[in-house]
Amino acid sequence: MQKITEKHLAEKAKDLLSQGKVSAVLGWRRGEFDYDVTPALFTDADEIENGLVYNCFCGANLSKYLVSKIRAVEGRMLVFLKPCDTYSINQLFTEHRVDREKVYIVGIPCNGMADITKIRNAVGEGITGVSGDECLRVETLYSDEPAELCLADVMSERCVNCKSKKHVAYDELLGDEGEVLDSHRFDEVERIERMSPDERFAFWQRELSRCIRCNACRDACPACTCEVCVFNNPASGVESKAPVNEFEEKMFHIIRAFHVAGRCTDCGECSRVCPQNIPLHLLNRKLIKDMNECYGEYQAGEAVGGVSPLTDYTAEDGEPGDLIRRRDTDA
Amino acid sequence: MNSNKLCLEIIRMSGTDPKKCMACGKCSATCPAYKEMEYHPHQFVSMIKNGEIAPLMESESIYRCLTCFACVERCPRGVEPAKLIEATRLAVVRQQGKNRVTPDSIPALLDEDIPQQALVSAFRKYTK
Amino acid sequence: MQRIGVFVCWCGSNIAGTVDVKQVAKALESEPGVVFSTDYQYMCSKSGQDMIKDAVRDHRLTGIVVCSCSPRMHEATFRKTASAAGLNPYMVEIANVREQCSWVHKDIIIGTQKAIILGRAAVAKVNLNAPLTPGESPVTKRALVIGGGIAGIQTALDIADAGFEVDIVEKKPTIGGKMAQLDKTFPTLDCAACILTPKMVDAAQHEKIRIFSYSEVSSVGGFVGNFTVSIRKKARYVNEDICTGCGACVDKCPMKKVPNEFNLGMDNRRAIYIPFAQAVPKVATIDPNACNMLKNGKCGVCAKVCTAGAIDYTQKDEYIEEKYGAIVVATGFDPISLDKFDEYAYNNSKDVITSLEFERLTNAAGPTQGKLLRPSDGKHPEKIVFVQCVGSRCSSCSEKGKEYCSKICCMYTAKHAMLTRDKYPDTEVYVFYIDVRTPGKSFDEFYRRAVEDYGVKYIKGSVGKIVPEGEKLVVQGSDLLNNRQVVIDADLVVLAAAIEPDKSARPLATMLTASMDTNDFFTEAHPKLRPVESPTAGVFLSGACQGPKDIPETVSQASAAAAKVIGLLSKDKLVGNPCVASSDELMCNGCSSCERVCPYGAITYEDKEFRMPDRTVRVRRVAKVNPAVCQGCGCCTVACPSGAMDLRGFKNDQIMAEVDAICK
Amino acid sequence: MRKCLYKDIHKIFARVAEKMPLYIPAKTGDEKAEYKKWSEGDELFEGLNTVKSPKDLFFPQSEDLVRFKTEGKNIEITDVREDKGPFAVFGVRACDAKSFEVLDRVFLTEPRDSYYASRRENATVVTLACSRPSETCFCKTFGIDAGEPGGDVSAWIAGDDIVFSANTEKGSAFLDIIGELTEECSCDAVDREKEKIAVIMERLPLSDLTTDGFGGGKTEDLFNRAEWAELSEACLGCGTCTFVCPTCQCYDIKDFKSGNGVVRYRCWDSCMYSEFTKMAHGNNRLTQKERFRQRFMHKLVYYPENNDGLYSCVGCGRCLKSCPVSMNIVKVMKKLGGKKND
Amino acid sequence: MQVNEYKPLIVAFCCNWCSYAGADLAGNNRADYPAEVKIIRVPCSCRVNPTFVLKAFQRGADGVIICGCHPGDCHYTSGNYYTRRRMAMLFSMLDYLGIERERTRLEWVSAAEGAKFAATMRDFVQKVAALGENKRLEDLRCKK
Repeated sequence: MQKITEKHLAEKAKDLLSQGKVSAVLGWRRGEFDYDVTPALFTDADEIENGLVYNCFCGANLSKYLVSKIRAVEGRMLVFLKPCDTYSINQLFTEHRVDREKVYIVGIPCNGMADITKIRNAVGEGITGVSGDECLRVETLYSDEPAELCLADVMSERCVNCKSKKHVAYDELLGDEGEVLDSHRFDEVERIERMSPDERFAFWQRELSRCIRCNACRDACPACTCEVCVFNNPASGVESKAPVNEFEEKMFHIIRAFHVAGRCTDCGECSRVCPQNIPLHLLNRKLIKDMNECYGEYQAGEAVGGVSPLTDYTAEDGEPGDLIRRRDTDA
Repeated sequence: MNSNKLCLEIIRMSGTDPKKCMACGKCSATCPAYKEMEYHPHQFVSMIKNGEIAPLMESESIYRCLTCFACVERCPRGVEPAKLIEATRLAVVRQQGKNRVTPDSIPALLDEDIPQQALVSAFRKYTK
Repeated sequence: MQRIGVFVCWCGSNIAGTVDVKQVAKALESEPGVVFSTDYQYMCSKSGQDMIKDAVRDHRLTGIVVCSCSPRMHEATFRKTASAAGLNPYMVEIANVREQCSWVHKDIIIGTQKAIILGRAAVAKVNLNAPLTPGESPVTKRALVIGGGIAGIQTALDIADAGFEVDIVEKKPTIGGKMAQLDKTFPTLDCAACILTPKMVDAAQHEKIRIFSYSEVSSVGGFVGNFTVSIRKKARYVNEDICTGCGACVDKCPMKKVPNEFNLGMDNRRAIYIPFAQAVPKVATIDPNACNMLKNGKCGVCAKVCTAGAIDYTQKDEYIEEKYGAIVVATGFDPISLDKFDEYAYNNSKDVITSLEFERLTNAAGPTQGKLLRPSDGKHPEKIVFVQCVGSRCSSCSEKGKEYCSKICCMYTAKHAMLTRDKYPDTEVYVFYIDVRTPGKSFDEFYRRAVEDYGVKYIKGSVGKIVPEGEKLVVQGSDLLNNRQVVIDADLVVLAAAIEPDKSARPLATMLTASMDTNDFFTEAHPKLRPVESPTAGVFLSGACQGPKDIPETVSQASAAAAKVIGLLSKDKLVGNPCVASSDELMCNGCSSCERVCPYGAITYEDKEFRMPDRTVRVRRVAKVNPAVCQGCGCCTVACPSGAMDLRGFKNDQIMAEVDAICK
Repeated sequence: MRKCLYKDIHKIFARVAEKMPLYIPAKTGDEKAEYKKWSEGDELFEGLNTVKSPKDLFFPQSEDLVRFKTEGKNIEITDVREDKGPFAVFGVRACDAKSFEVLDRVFLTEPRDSYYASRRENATVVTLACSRPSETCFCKTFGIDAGEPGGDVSAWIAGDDIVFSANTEKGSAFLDIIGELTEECSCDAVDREKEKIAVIMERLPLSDLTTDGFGGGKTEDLFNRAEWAELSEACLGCGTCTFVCPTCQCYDIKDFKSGNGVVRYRCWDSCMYSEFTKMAHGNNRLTQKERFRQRFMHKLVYYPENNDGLYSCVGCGRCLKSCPVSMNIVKVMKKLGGKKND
Repeated sequence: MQVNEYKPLIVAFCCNWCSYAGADLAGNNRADYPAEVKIIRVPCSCRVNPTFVLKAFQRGADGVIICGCHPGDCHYTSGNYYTRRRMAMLFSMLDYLGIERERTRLEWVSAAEGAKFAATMRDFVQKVAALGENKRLEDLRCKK
């Protein structure tokens, strides 16, 4: 298998730009440190040569940027998408938020993204350099010897349970196609389900009480592309800028989970960007798991078009009580 | 195990649902071993549905079924009678000392017309 | 800020018995927005209504709350009162303090408390009410009937008789549909042609009816009262207006070996043909796939022999755009394909036929002039086996059969069996059945006659396989009542194939945004109460396109659909329900969630230009609700993630204000 | 100066907590820390930065101001401020201590914010010098000495000891409280620690970052720079940077209809939000570029212009760690600093 | 009921065509049910946004019940099917967050089922009363 590095990405981008097939490239730009890469739009070859980066810190899902960035560009925009990002873009196509014709998708492989917080916890403060891919060499201010970390040990939570290495949308693929994985991604949800109601309540109370309502989860979420979010709209009745109390904390996250239900591709951006490390993806996954169990397997963004479980029904659907009761008997 | 419980177990093992049967009789209509069988495929379905398992288990019919699956293929309701018959046979074979074929009985069965493979598969199928 | 008047009704002692109405009126007086509050014995009486009118005038009320009986009882009454007083009728809200309060609670303190809370909720809602005006749309007083079988013909005749213009679109060269192919009809055994062809002629001659034969609907736009339909008239290469239907061209056409679809391919027709003698319109049609002239420009015989000069090889498909107020779907049914049922040997033997083929075989105008002869060798069959439920009630084989009961097979099989025995008493007739289903007037008696008077042998069981052996067909079946397997050497086997909706129904449903069930039958607006209407307003259902039906049922449904159409077309304007959904296009994402859940297809999308705050222009896809089509369920409002979609009369803020008031 | 064994720090906490509520940075989950009210068993988080800064203690994310209660058509107004009385906060870093000065200039100049003022007056701030700064630290850029953390009491961890030095009267009072748990000491150990810190500060990757090109009077140089477009292009418009920032002080006053009245409260707002300072005519900053620019212009130009050259960034590095797309003030300063628009 | 007994506050969303009519019929038949139940009329159960349910709890409701036409009987053909899916997901989510599952319910009540309406309400009030006050989804600002 050919190993795909940022060199390949840069070559591909410059190639397509020079051929005039695309007029801009959406990728990741090198930062101050090795780990602080930023999504960026490139329009010339030099910038790409110097700035474009692809490493295990390119977690940011670029698909959402297309909703706004694509308007600024004449012609097609090249976007580099990791397998899980391609699900998001498909969902955006389905919802007519991005015009397929204006996007040129280059699928790139992903071996899992690192979580800098986990690295920091492992090696301490003062990280001055991170290199390598499967095995990471971490240099710090306070140690002469670089620390060696296995990517698997410091992987983002969402990548630990990667659902798919397969690109579901692309115009071109760099590297080999992967497969949909049996991710065990619902294990954690099941663990919470098995708790007693009091334990569950305490668990979520503890997690959600840390919320500072910075809206990073919402603003990074590729399903949250509303023109006006209900939480910003005073007329909606739920508008609020602060997690004023426990109720507000829950309300925000329940409603957000609902608004993306059936549309959430489980890309995990919400949890990645949370400055408080709240496992927000466990709310979305719960809904995905429930919908899968009750209404048949459904993966949002697997294909363009079609109906999602909440915009569909059958006469034989179970009653709300059945679902909860069934879980009780299972437990 | 009482007969009702056994029936439920057989249904579970077969993975079928005899309640889906609409009594059209197509299984028996299509069965090539019909004349060899005391109980016919449709009777297996209706008797197991009704919890009457003992006569079926005692009957030679379970060994007369060719497992050709014609009834499974033809059944318009997806009841799959052959799977019920198979499950009944398994239930019998699983009982202590109910192996249909023993190594000792093989020589007597040897016959030029019988393919060896048939004996091997019969041995596999009819023993625990 | 509203100026709200509160009117608490005593309903005699019905309310006043367990609710302290004075206290309720007093308590509500201090609610925000309330400027006047009173009580009265009977608010719905004339003097009660006058009291409301006076208060509107004297206190310059902008909203009214009536604490009375259920809104299902008198909401309309008080809305009219408000209207008469110059208020918008939708500025009225009812607090149901009788059914929900005085009648169910015995304690006056509890009853009064609850009445106050219900009143408060109504006041909170009125504070947010806005005047609503129902949309009006004109009605094009013409109807389109899609499908020219007995269903379509009957519907068209009934509508036309009421004085409205009707167009029938039929995809075949003639109207008449399946019924035209039948021989006799159960349970009375009158000849199908004798009762159908007069109706076909009536339709053709009716001054209000136009028939577009050999035509198909190619697109549908608009909504109830205002549909725009494009009809594709396929080129038949014969000028319909000139052709006299004399048949000279047919006689002379050298292409003689074209399978005759009217006789299900059991005989041949020419490349230019008239489907059958009583065809309407009785004009010739050239089959472009068979005609040498059209295929390679060689022949031209028909043009030479046509004295009227009606042949036109250069004819092209023609598109006609018409406006209609109502559309009736009467696309009918077809027997399913039996290709996948290997066990019946349908593809292996000419003597295994479907029931519809049997109809043609016994029809005097059929390939054998009504003589029952085997298709393979033309011999008279002595043993005939009928097999019922072929592909019906088939839950495990959705790829080849249908899960539902086709409903008509039991009866026509009994008919076929009986007629065979009647005409050819020497014939042995067997019928394999699973159940004989004969609910219907004189139906069971009919079936019993087949058994008792005509000696048809009914065998409870199924056929497992049919194997052609020499001239015979070996039919192996089960006889469940006698617990035995039977083998019959038959000469002819007739399969009662399941019926399914016509293949053209699915694309048509998409055009009409009418919903279908999983079997592609059209869905009714309500299975019991609105069985001839589609959930899509202005689209009606006639005949077997809605589900398997026999002729009497089809005709009654056809007339019922006509009655609904007449009801619609007799209106000059459609006054909508103003409580409909509407989308705030500034907030709409255009994501299509609302469209997917709308049962009425009331939501469409358009690309709209928005001038952004930074003065750039952005084109965005936004939802549009057609108020004439929306029925106001509000499903879309919940599907909408951005909250752009709201329901007038039951707006989000109104409902939340009610919640607030109740929980206060 | 007074010292005690660092391992006995919990005794100090216990003693202080007897007198007044004490807030210390403590872990909230596996990975993150927050200022929280100390109770027995809570351990001091030794890392540097809590996710949110200690500004929460003076200027909480949301606080109720006043309550209106309607009864019929009457309105009753109640002041619902909570007066918590004296409290102490321990473990504040030099950068965060400096941030209080930034906030004070906003809230304590006329019109004085009485809610904030009361908390400031009641608080004793005990700071702690940084011996292991993070690679994201750049307080030196703003002239902050991590070795001289300030506040009412400065503290250093020097060898096995923790050393306290009072800077104010409140500080002295604090040292009195813990007096018997500590002993008098010289400043030698502290001086050695300060030297060590100074060496580390030089080694930090961002130690060469300067404020050249920023400060009061630079509006015209910077406002129309083309680079803003690129800098802001990845910004999601979330409020993470503002909410973790120790100096961001913008807030919104909102009314919450509770069903039986109205609670008027204020809560943090973020200039990154599209609804920020939205007025009847709409919004004056129309795109994310303008909102993004506002935040950094405010920190690096407008604020120093109005506050004697004091920058409203203290180099704590929180935004460097929290931004979902890793865009931050350092990148802005490196891109725009020292250059002129030409 | 005794005077001092804890009285929960119940918000009932009823669809106009079936359940609201069912409640009317309960009234017509003088079928007693607790006064703690307060009905809000909606055109169809599918009009009920999960937000309304949460809002009701915020405002102080102790239980929320949604009533609609029986599956297959929806006046709008399919509204209640969507309701069923939405509420199944909402209730499961609330349960997941450790909020008492007995506080929410979805019931199908036809226009003919006045007695069922009353019995359902009696049962629901009793179950919610047994749980006591809603503490896990309360907003203290909304308390009196």
